Amino acid sequence: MTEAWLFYPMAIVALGGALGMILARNPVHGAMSLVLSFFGIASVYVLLAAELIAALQIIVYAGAIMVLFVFVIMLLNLNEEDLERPRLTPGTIVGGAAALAFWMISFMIFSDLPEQTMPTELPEGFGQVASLGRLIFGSFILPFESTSVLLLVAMVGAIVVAKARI
Amino acid sequence: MPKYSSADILGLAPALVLIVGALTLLLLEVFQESKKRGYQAWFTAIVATVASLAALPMLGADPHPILALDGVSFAVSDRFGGVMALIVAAGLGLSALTAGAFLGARNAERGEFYALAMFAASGMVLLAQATDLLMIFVALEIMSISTYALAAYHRRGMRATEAAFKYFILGAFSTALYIYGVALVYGATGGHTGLPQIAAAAGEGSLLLMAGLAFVAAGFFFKVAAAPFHMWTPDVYEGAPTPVTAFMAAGVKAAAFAALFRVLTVAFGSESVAMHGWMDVVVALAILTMVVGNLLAIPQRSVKRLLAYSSIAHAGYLMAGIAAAAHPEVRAAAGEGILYYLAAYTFTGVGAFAVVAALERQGSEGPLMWDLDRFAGLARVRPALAMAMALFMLSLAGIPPTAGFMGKLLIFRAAVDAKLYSLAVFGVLTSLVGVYYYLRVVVYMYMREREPSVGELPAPRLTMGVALAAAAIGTLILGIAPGFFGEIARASTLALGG
Amino acid sequence: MEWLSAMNPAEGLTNALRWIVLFPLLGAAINGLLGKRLGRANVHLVACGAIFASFVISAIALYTVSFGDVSRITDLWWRWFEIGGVPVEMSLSIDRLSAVLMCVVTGVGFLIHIFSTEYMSHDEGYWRYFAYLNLFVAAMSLLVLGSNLLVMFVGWEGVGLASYLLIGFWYTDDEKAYAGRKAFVVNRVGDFGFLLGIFTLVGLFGTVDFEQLRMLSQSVTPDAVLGGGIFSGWTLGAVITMACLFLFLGATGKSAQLPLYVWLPDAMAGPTPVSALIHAATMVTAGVYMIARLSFLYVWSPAAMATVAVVGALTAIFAALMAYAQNDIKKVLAYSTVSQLGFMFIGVGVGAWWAAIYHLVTHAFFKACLFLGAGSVMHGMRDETDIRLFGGLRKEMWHTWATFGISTIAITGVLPLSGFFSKDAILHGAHANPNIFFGWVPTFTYVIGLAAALSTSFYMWRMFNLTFHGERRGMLDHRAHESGNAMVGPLWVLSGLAVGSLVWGLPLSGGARFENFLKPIFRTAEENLARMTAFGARELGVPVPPAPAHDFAAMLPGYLIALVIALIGFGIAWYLYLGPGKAVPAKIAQGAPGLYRAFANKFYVDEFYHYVVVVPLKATSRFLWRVVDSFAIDKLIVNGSAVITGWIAQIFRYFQDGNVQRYAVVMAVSAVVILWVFLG
Amino acid sequence: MGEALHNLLSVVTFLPMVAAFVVLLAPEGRVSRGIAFWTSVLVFFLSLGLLWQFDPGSTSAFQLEVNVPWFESAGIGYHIGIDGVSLLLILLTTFLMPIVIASARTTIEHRQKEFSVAVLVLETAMIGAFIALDMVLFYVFWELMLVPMFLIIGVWGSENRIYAAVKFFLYTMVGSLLMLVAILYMYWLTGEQGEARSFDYYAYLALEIAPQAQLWLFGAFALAFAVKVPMFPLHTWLPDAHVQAPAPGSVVLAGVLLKMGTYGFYRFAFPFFPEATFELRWLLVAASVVGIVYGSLMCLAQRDMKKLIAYSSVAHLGFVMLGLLAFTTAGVSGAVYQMLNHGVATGALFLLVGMLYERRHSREIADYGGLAKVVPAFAAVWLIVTLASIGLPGTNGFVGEFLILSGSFVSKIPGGKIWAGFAATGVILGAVYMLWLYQRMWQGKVVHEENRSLRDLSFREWAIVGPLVVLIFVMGLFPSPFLGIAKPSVERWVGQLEKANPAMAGDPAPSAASREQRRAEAPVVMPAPTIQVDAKGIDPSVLRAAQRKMKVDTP
Amino acid sequence: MGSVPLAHYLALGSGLFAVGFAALLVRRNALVVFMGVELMLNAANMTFLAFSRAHQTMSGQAAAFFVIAVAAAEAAVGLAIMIALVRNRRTLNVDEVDTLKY
Repeated sequence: MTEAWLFYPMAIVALGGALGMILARNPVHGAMSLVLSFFGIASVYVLLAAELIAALQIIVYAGAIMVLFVFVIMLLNLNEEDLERPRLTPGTIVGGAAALAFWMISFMIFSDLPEQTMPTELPEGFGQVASLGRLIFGSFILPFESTSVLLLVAMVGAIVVAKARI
Repeated sequence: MPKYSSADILGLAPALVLIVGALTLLLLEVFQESKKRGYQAWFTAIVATVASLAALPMLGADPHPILALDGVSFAVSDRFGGVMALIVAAGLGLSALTAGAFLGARNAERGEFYALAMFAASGMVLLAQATDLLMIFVALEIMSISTYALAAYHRRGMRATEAAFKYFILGAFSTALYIYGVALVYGATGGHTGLPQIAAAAGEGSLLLMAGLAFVAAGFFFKVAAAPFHMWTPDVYEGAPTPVTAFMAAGVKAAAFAALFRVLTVAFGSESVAMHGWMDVVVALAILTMVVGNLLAIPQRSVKRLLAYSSIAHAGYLMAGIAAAAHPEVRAAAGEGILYYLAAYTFTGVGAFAVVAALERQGSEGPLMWDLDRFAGLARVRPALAMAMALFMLSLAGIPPTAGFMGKLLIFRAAVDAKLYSLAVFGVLTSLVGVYYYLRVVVYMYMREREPSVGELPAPRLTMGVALAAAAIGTLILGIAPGFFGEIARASTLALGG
Repeated sequence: MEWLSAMNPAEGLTNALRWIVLFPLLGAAINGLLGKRLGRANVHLVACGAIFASFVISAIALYTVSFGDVSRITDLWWRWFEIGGVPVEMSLSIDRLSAVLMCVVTGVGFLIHIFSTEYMSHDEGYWRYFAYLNLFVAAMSLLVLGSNLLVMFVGWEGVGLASYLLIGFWYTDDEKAYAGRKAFVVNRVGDFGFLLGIFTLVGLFGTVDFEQLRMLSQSVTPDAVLGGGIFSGWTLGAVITMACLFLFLGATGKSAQLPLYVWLPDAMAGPTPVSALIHAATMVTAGVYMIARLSFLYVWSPAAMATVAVVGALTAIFAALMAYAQNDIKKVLAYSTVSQLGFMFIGVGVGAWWAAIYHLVTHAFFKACLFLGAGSVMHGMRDETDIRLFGGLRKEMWHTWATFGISTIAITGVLPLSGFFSKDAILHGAHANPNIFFGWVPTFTYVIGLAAALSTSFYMWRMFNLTFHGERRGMLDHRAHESGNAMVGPLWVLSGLAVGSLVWGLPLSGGARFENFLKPIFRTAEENLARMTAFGARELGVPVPPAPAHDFAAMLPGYLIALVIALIGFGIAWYLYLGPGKAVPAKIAQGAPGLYRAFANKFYVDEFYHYVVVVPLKATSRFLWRVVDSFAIDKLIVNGSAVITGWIAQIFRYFQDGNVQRYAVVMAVSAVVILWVFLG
Repeated sequence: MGEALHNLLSVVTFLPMVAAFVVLLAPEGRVSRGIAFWTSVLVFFLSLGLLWQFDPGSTSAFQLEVNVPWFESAGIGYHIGIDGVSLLLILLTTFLMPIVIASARTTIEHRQKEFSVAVLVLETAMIGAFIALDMVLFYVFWELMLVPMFLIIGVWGSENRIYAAVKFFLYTMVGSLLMLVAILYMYWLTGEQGEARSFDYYAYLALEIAPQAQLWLFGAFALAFAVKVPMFPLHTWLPDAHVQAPAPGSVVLAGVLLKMGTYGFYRFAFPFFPEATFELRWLLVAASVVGIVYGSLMCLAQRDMKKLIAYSSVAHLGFVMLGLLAFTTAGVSGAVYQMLNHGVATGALFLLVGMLYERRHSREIADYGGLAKVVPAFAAVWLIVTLASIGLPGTNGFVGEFLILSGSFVSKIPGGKIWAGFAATGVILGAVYMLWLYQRMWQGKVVHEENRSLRDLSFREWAIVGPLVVLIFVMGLFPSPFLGIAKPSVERWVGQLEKANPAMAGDPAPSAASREQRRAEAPVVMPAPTIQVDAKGIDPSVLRAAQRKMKVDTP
Repeated sequence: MGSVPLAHYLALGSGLFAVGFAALLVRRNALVVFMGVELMLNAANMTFLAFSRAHQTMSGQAAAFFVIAVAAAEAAVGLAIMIALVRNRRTLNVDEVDTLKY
């Protein structure tokens, strides 16, 4: 009942923030509006009964990743003149058109779906930490462990790349 | 609680060996003072050998899902995976030895480099074994992220960074495409990402499924550098440190093709989805890739860039194999051809890049580092090096009795069996174009005189010699005694797990 | 009594025939390889010895086949190869016809060798010369003895090679080298026809062996339609005509008939004895011999016979006319040779084969003598050949004058020398023997023949007079000297033969001796001819014409006419060049310069060939090379495709501008497109 | 040793390759040269051993067969064997090789060791191509040939060598790659029609292919071989390759490599696709005849003697193709013979050119002239070779040309007589250009001073060309032994094609033997006194028997 | 105005994807481009979760979990590369990073 009331505003927030990211000339503003959109997305996650993912979304994305972005921007302290002027080039036009075309096509696909609304009642503990944890440490053990390797690789890689002289 | 059998460990053995090796190297680094380096290359080579030994049991065994709990498994240990592990290990070992010489000459030896390489290799092995789109995603990322870092390694030149940057941006983009596609597939199959489950749920292939397949395929096409997703390849290959380029050309591409083959045949292999779905697209891309790769290689003077384009061309031939695999009855032959071609290209391509690395001019930057003139009159100065390079060139051109010829033979055979004559004809015609620019390298080495202006050649190094010898021997053996590996490849694709 | 049969010379000869070929061949090999070291005397010994040896064998063979109990001896040397199923054997066989020719070849050849020993005494290439000469004799005997068409062809081309080598003997002079080449090439044109003729016979009869061809020819029915093989649908007669005409093309090449005679006058570039042996006595008569050999086939094709006769007649008169205005002593003789060969072809063309062969023999004697005489004159006159510079040589070189005179009388056909009988035998046959399908041929050839005879008599006497009589007109400071015995000897022998050989031609009752001598050879031909005539008579619905008589009475009017003709020619020549009319030739030359130049320039035939054949050929080839080959095929098509590929590559290369975002756009767009395609 | 005797064929094939490796490791100079030369000699004698093992009378199509799996899962086998024709060509190869290596000693200025290696590898490749009875095996050798030849032209050639080498390589590649596709398609067919898919020659021979497909496949094969021959429009690589290649290279190229094309037609293209062959025969015949005339005309326009000889090769191989296409015993055996002749005569010509080039360093005809006075022996040898190449009777050239021309004249080619007639003009033109060349180079006066000091053939050079000159005469006078080796194979070959289409192939009977009367009543024949032969049909064999009996007959 | 149909969630996802797409293709600043990629990953997550909710299977959430992890890893390396790039080129404008070409 309240789902719709919550969904559409949040969807608008998410999309709006995303558009803001594109339109803002200053990357810092872009980052900020992206954070905003992330918050919107997270709340939609909640609507989708994915509380844990929503929390991770806030923590990891809005928290860690975007902070990292902003930190980098600050580090590189870009000054006014090398902010880009929005301009129309064939590349941008085609790119925008492609994005738009994709969205249209996606509509076509989704409208083709059997018109189903979300099931109202969900299994016990759907989206709860416990069940998700059981899932991940259970049958998803292999990808999960691989992810640990992935993060290690990311760490080493970041160090190697960012380290001063080699 | 789930019980794991030894078979699971056996199945993961190659990846584990590589990961453990990487970790060991990282730890060793801490205790090494930077005097006596250079052991890492050998260490990596040994690890690679051990990994390939660890992969051997898989060759004999029947497909066995790894860590299958309540029916869901994310990877399988089968012959296919084993063969791919062998190929990846070979690529890793050869490029590591090459790197040993290359970095040693620039005293940029760091353990991290090799550790990353081994991590990447483990990712590749997992990628070849993965039977779940999510697992593929993770493995793909392990591989990609470490290769991003490797490409950016040795940043003294700005080209390396630029290469890494381009590779990263486009790579991330393709990853996003891929994962979005996975999401769509997940929806279309009612919540499945495992390849067999997808095959079971696919049916006639709903719009949603095909859309997902489109994005998944697009992600793969980027990784295998199939035109028009190829454009990053020349720049990245040229900019990255040459051993890394070799590793990318051999390992990354091989693993990506293996995964692509598994996904397309296992998950989307049904008549309706394959022959009336993705086959035509793959055929078109294959032809385009062959043409673009070979055509654009003609005007190159930088041998490194030339080899980059040639690797695109070879991706085209492999794509032809993939296209042939759309026919269920040709699938085995196609897989055989692909595996053989990958093995051949691993030896030949890495060897060729190794020679480039051996001749690379130090200090100054710019395409002149690898200009054809550096090869002029090589046959006089370094006969062995020239002969090896000539061998690799002939193999890349697909002239018997080299590995390249057998690979092409098997690929084209598959294409003809699948009645994709256009592929076969385009294949031979474009490889004719290829002959031209490969021969040009030979011409420079054997028929031109050396100008002093091109500068001194780096001193020969042991690791490089070993790498070149191994690559040359591999190329010849695969060309002269194809039977052994051919049998394995065939068997492995006959019983494709997942 | 078997010891007698063991002594049967035929048995011995079956393995001896090959030595007729081998002796000269060995001589050639020895002289050619070691001649330089051997020294002059040994070279002469080897060369002349080899020829003499084969002369002896030929003489024995002649004796055997003429008086022994065998008429034909075959020596199967070795099996050469196979044309499909048809065996080709290197086998020699001798019968009266070839025996006579062999004796002429080796005999005259021997004399000319002797002559050459002195004539070539001061040429450092003498060893080469004798090697070539021996090679020629070997090839010529192969030609004559060959018992099938291919062996004959080997000799046929072999003599061509020898004459090429000998004409170009002084190869440092480009003129002479060119003359040799011209001879070879023109002969090749003839050989081309010869080859096609052989192929036709192979396709028709499946054999190249003369004896088998002879037997097969006896059962020919000209209008039978062939059912199988490559000629199915043709009538037998047509195929035979085709074969005969092809072979005759070969004959025109080798025997310098129209239109391929052009090489012979230039062939005089060679040493004079060579001209005597090859280009007068032996080689050039090969064509006549070949047609006589295949007479049994030719008679089945009246068209071919007519062609042979007419071409012969035209050549005879044409060459004679060209001989009028020649001032080179050898050129005059050359044209006279061409003209005499024409007579022989008239003979074989009208079916007077024995007469043709007889004329061949006598001509060999007196023409060789004439050439050698000319050589002797040149020898005495510092190798000068222009008769306008000669004159009154009789006093300085008496022997030469005498022998030359005798031969001139012989060739001009004045009673009672051999030339008279041989030539008249031909003319008689020309107007007596009917050609059932081409009735006009006998008359035509006869009239032309008479005209040619008149011309012959004229130009021969002109030359003789200008050379030996009157006053010396040039080289006054030079005193000619008579040649030595080695040269004079052969002259006398030959002139003796020219006189003596008349005995075979005397028209006794029952035909001349030579005619009867050759009867067995031409019996099949006669029979076939009779069959053909009968057949033709039935076709045309006319009565079968009676066989012509050969007795003295029948021939008397012809004799008288010929004699008168010869004397008229002599008279004109005397009047114009010795008698009161000395000034007339000059007048004619001024009066009708065009005519005179036409004569002097041999009616511009060489120029004609040059502009119609040689120049276009070279132009075409240059065009084909420059335009078609180098440009159209190679530049445009072959390299063009490569170049275009390169251009395309260059263009597409610039799509690869290192802008990562453009790459992304391309990827994105193609991803969307793929999506679109997948959705169908 | 017994093992080696059993696999003599393989030994002959791979011994040069082994020697090549040894030479590679041996020091530059005498040693490596010696190894190379003596190995090639040894190989020649071993191949004579083949001659001894080979049984011309045997009924099997191929002999000394070996068939062991090579790449079993793909149906590729190491299947080798020889018939008479390939045996002759192998002998030609092994005979020429020592000569080539010996001549390389002076004609090749630098890197002789590498040159010997290349030549030895090339020898293995060529012999291999002649013995291969498995399509992939054949293709491997076929392509392997290109590499050493490419190096020979490109490394040791003259000024414009790189262009020529690359052109040679690519040109040859065009055809052979399409042939590969055709091979693969037929491989698929073997799977469809037979029980197992294989690349084996017999399996391919047994295929039944739809006419339409045959045209395509035949086109692919024919292209590959026609380029190699080279046939008329596809010949432009040859002049460049020959002109630029060093003399020994030209010898190999002309002597053996060009035969690969005709051999390919003989062994693969025609037997595999009879229908297509007969359908497209007119085209090939026209191409070969045009090639004969066109090549000869080209020769008339050349100023460079190597180019001239190269174009003359185009003409000669036109003859060979015409003979093959006649599909008559005479024509085909003539073609086979002409292959050998061309190898000997043109090989000798190129050797002589190389010797001249050593002395004068010029290929321009205009730079010579009047040499016969200076170097008579050289001139004599040249003349002999010239005569052989224009097919003078007594030399080998005549037998080949005669058999080819007569074979095609009596063949069942539509309009065969006309074609043969046109081809026979090549006999005239050949004399024209070769003798013209002779006159321009050897006759006349010495125009260039530097030519006065040329030295005549040395002993080594005699030893090099001597065998060829001897062979010219031996093969010209005693062809039967050589033809006898090939005869059974050729007859079987022709027989197969005749079975495929009796109207187009095979030896026709002499026309006179089969004749039908037009009119009812018998023809009027005068009673012939000699043997009466019935007018209906004459069997030449009967007459031949009769002829034997009456060697000496009475009048 | 009842419960929201699945299609709308998906449309939101594809919309975010399209925006990220556009950012990647249109913006010149490398960081913003990278943000676009992050956005696309979120779109994928959105789709995963929507479907997982629709089919009531948790595996979609697990997938989302992995995606987030991967995103973090990419961010780490990617930003490091950006830093390296700026160190070398003093710019983040993708148009100016084109020394490797043709």
